[in-house]
Amino acid sequence: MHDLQCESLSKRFGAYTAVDSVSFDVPRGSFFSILGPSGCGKTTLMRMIAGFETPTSGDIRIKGRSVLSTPPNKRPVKMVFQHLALFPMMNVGENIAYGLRCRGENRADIARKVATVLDRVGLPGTAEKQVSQLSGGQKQRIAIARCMVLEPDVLLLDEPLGALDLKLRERMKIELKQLQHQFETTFLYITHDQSEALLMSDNVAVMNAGEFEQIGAPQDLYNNPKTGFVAGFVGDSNRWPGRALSVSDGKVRVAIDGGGEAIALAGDERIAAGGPVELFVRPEVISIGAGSENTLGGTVESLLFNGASSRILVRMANGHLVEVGQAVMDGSVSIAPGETVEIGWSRSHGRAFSVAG
Amino acid sequence: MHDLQCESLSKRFGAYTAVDSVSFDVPRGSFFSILGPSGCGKTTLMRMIAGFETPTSGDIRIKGRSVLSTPPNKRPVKMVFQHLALFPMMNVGENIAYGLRCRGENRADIARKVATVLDRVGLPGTAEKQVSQLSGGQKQRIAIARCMVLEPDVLLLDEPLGALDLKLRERMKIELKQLQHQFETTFLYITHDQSEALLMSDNVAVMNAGEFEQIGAPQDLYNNPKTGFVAGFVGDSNRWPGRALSVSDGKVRVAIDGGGEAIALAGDERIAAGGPVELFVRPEVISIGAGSENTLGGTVESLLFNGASSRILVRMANGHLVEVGQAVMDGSVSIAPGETVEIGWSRSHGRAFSVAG
Amino acid sequence: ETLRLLTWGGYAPDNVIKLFEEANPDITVEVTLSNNEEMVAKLRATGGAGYDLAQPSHDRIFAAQQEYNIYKPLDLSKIETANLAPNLLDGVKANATIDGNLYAVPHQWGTSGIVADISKAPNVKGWGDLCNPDYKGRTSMRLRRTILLGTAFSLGKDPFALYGDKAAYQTMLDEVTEKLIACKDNVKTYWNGGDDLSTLLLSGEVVVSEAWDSTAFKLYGENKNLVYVPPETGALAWIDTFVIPRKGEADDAAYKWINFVMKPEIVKLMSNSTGAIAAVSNGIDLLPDDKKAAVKAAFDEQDLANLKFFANIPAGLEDMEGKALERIKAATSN
Amino acid sequence: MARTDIGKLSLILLFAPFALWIALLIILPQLGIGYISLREKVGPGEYTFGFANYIAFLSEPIYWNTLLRTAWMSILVTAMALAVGFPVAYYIAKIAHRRSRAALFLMCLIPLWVSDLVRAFGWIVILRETGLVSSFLQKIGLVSGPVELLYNDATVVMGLVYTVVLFMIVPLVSTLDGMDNSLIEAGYNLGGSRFTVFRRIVVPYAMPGIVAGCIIVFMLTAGSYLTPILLGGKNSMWFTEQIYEQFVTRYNWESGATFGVLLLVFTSFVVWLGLRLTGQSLASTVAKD
Amino acid sequence: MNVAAPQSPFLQWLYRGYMLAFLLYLAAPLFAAGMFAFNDSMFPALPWNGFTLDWFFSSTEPKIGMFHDRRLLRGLQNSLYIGVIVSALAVAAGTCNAFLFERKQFPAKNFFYILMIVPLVIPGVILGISILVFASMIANGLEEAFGIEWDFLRPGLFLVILGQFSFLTTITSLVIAARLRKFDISLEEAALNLGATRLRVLMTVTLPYLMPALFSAFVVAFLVSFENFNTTLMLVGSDAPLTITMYDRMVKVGSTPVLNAVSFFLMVGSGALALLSVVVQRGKE
Ligand SMILES: Nc1ncnc2c1ncn2[C@@H]1O[C@H](COP(=O)(O)OP(=O)(O)OP(=O)(O)O)[C@@H](O)[C@H]1O
Ligand SMILES: Nc1ncnc2c1ncn2[C@@H]1O[C@H](COP(=O)(O)OP(=O)(O)OP(=O)(O)O)[C@@H](O)[C@H]1O
Ligand SMILES: NCCCCNCCCN
Ligand SMILES: [Mg+2]
Ligand SMILES: [Mg+2]
Repeated sequence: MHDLQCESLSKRFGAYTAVDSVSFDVPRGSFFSILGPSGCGKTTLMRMIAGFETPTSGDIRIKGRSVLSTPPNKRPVKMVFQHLALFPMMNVGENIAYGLRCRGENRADIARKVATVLDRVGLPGTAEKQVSQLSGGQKQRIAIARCMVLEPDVLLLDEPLGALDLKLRERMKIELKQLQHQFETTFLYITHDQSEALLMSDNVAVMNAGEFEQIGAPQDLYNNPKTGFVAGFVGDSNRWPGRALSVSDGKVRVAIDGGGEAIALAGDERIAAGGPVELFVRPEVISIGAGSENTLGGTVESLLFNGASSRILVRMANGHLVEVGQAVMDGSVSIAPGETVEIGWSRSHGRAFSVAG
Repeated sequence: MHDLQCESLSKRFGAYTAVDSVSFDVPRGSFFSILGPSGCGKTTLMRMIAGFETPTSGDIRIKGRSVLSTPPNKRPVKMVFQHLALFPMMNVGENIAYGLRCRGENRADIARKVATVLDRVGLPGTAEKQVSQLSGGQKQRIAIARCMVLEPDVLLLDEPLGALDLKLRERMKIELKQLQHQFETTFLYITHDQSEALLMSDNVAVMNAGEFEQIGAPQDLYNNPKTGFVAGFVGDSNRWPGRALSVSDGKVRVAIDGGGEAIALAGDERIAAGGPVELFVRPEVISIGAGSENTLGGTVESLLFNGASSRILVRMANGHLVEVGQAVMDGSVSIAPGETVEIGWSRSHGRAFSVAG
Repeated sequence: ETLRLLTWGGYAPDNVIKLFEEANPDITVEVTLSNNEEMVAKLRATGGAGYDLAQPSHDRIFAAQQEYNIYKPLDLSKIETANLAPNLLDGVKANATIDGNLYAVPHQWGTSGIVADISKAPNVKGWGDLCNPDYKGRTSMRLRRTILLGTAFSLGKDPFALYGDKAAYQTMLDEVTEKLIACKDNVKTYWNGGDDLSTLLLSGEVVVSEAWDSTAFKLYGENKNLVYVPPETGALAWIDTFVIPRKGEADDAAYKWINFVMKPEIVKLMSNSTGAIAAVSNGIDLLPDDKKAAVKAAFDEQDLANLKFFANIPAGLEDMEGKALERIKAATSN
Repeated sequence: MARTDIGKLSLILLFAPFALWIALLIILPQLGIGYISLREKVGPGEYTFGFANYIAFLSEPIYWNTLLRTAWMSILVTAMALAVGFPVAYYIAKIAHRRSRAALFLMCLIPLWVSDLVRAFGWIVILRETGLVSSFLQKIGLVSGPVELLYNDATVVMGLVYTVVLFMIVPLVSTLDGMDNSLIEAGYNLGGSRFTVFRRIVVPYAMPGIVAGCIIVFMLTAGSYLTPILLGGKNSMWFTEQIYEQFVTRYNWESGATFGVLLLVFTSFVVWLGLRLTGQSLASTVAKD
Repeated sequence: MNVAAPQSPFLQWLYRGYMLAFLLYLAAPLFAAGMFAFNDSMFPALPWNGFTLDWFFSSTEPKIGMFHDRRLLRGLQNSLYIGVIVSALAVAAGTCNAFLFERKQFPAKNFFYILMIVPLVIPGVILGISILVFASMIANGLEEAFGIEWDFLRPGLFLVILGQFSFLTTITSLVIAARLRKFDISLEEAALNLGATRLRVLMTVTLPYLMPALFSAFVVAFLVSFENFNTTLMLVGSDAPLTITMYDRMVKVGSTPVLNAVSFFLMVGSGALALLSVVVQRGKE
């Protein structure tokens, strides 16, 4: 059973297509993310679901029923806004009670429900507080509580962590996921931060220029990207332009622009010998020293120490800069800038995608 | 030869000590960072060097000469401000020329120098642009160019990446380092983001509550923290309170609060048997499965997939939550939430510090 | 019912209003203070609406009515004309009758002349003394048409005689203008109303000034050195009248007011407030004692005989005078 | 579909009051005085159309002298208000401590809420020959007799500066308040002297506020009535007074309207020129917050 | 260290001295005008004849205190009446304008925006005369053509209200628009999303948010209306507001200290009102 279904949903602003024939289904109770760069149409998509934009074409169904003709204040989807949009002139309790009051529920019920939901988000007894007295993380939770008290079929979240600072964001990622578990409600989550999407979601849709490139579980996207865009956007990756020399058995032999050759998995069907391709290799699969299957030579340009995610920057003979992930640089491996090195990786760790044009 | 030397520098605001007897030397041409949490006194320290605050005591020497009595507009240190402080009413060229004009250089020289420095920061031909037309990263580079054109002995940078968005910040980190190489000028860099400090610096001073906790190369701080504060602040770390059972040979046996025991390196000299300690273990050194030296039992609470930096959250029998760094979660290791597991790490990877009180 | 009065400062004292309202409990009186120019301008702007009774001087009725049609013909039968001084009534009738309709009746009269502090300026005689260098920086005047006329007389002209001859009038005005511009240095400031004038004189800042005799009589009560001097060429006499604006809405109340303030006991109160002489037969006798004394001190028989009543201004001349005044005002001096 | 209809309807509903206000109370009345100003009086109640009123204005030096005098004194007052107000605004926005800042600002605003009349009246009480200053000077023996401080141009300028300086300070404070101190610090850090920083950073930054303040102050001054009349005495012909005289004393609406049009056109021209010279626009200065 | 401040103690001292002198300059005429309200004399001038409250409370001639002076009280009443009506209208229109310019898109918006600001830079006298002339043209036209008499188009309260409204609306529009601009539109969307109707959103979210601005716009409009002279002067009929009454009194009757008493009363009143508006504005932010 699907809580939310979108079918060939499109939205055009004048000549500009912000959302281009997007279809997806979100199963009941799951955490679904839409991940894409800024301006790709995520917010527009969400606003159509919430009813703030009218789709140019396509259909939106909630629990199987089309909501296209339902005005925004009648739709059973609630939304957590990017900057939360808590009402500053109401206290916490009033904020949460707002939706219930609009429904005309009686005072006693409202008070009870408010208390319950505050309990569930871990902020019991804060009903009388002013919004401005809350910390960023607490506001976040109140914004969610304000929606959840209405027991929506789907909760929409538009980059809700965008405004928080780094440390808090890390913590809230984990907390959000826990809240979703607790409420067992369907979450539709928008973000441009791949780590948020990967960390929390059951399924992620990667969006680019109004279209969905791929939908899948986080591991799926990370390990089996279906397009160059996904390979580049989800997780760090080295990316080299080149040309397919030969294709066979799902493997491509790629001549890297500037020199050097490598064998990689063929990311898509359109790859043909002689055609332009892009080769993606993640830093963490590259190691110093000749690889069993792919090897390239270069010079160490600098060492970027960053604890567990340190990198070695190697300028390859072909001119490209390669990030090599070297888990620990505790001095046990001694590499100095200027040294000539070889780097290598296995063929199943590289992936080539055809380039249009 | 040191470009910048501070000696027992202190600054008191009324009864409050913002900077407390700080001493350090920055060698010529090096990249020196000061890393510390918000409010620890970093900006105050930098403002003293720039001449905007008068030290309560101590001395500041640039190229060996004390600058205490030099007014701010005569000091050979230039500063990149947190929000850049580009002059909005001047275009890019005028911004850069400002300092040269103040010096009274002639027009031709100024024009030449502005063009050169714009070239060097990779923005040739932008002199006529308005500041507001630049992107965040370009503004950043103009702010640096505006200082570098004056060929300062030391360039001060106060969290210059703080205002940029995530992706841009990543890119600028690498770029900043390259610019410093190019200009071969001494950089004094302030940040509260440990990854910035680690990635770019030759030396980092970790600052806390007005004092320097430790000065050292990035690897040093990461691998051999001298205080609990440094261990916790530099890089991710699990942190458990406990009690020292016995100390010998630089090793401590720690009883973790709530249950369990572990052996770790003694981080400081003050550790004594029976005294309270904190045990620090980095996620990436913990693995699933009993360790050779330290082992604890627990239940998998959730899997946080995030590509190369994925984590497994394990709730230990003693109630603490442990982050376990598991490099790749590509399905090859099959662990599901709810499973009972053992986790382990080697004794040289844990570090215990005494706790005051 | 409300009676909206458009009148001069002091012409509707509170005690009179109170008595009137006691006598006519259904009427409330509302007062707007004004002067000749403003009264006409206001009524012109409103087309004669907004007020129920106004009090311009007798020379401001004819042209204004002819050009702007802002007054209503009066019904003399509703006014107790027996109370009025016949000579003044006739004078006003002569001035304010158009097409057989009478538009005004007299209320009070007085003169414009000079007031002087005799302790400091004992020898003041006429309009010319305002420009006397002996009193440099210590004289004042009101920059309105009165001073033009006064100065003309002092220069030996008779402006009223030139009313028929625009060109000659202009020549005379030019001469007067020149004289007054030259005189500007001598003048401390131009006063605007009774208040200015009083403060200037009482404070001693000014020792010789053009003045309304009514104000001067009030000042005499405060300081016996401040004496009204009818100019040797004759004081300029004005009669402030009653007119009913064309769209007045309380004619009955207006007539009631006119009759009320002409009652002898009220005249006394009124004259006490204004200092002017009521247009009733024994007007001077009804002045309060101090003012009566002031009048006696100021006028002798000859002065009274020498009074120059303002004549109706023919259309067009007023513009010429206005320009002359502007010129004087705009001229610079030190 | 229905939503766009609602949008259109609400646009019309919101636009209607605006249109009525601007059309009925601003544009049509201005056209009205424009129309009246083109009317020539040929006799009692008889009119033709033409530029006679404008020609009369041009051919009569006292009229355009008054206009020029008004304009020039207004510019002087504007400049002085800027000179007097800038340090005050700068102090409030940049130097005073957080807490005293609000109090200072409030203190500066209090005279704003008292009518022109009361303020002018206050000055009269202080400056007249028998006023406070004169008495004081006599008491301390600095002068032998009373001194008259009213009725001269200097007093008019002083009084006008008094009535308008707050309109200079308010926009200045709000722009200077928006200036980050780090701009000044950067100015020094890059080698600027106190003067350089002021001239090249503070002043250009405050420019929108300066221009906004100057426009408002200039317009207020040129359009003021009470202060020049009450403090100015015999020499103080002010153009608004001229207009008032035409309307009220001379019953000459035609030339009053002409003067009105001329005042509006002339002051607008000065403002336009000021905007041109400083490269600002009305919307970016006066209308800002 | 505040780099914006002068660094040498001498200059700092000098600057403070300047500020003090400036504040004295601001206070002087107000102080003088207020002070003589308590002088037991017939003239608002020295010498000081002792303290009295007669100019406020006395009911006997010659010192009629302001609270017994019918005309002043009537002027005060007119001022209040005009002020309240015109402020309410200006706030209402200003609110519409704020929504129009902050929320709606329409052709030539910039042009209309400039038009909205223009009344602020038209001298008050000109607004007064132009409205007077325009209203008279209509009134005369109606009278001549149809014999209809619309007396409210003649000088009087109605025209005074229109005249003040014509420029106060710009002020209120700017004040309200400034606050509306800071309003996060997603608050409205959030309310809508939580199930509120449009009207309810307006009443429970948008207007409460605007409240401080509406309030201070009202106070500002009221105070400006209260002290307005130039525009009102040209439009006033028989119901004169207090400033006009005072002016008439000053130039046509004589300034007894009762005018100082009124001034003092006004200063205290408007000072309190201004303070109140600041406090309200603060409290809500
Ligand atoms: N009302 C509108 N009129 C015209 N274009 C619009 C409108 N709303 C959005 N767009 C355009 O549609 C595109 C998608 O916008 P949208 O806000 O959905 O992006 P987004 O993916 O949410 O980006 P971000 O991550 O920055 O929030 C953008 O190019 C935007 O400029
Ligand atoms: N002028 C001042 N007067 C009083 N206290 C001050 C002053 N300037 C700074 N402080 C205090 O000194 C401490 C250190 O401030 P500082 O700005 O140096 O911190 P920081 O390390 O730069 O923090 P952040 O990372 O947030 O910029 C803070 O507690 C601050 O409140
Ligand atoms: N030019 C005519 C003057 C009329 C004066 N009336 C004066 C009344 C003074 N209280
Ligand atoms: Mg978005
Ligand atoms: Mg800082």
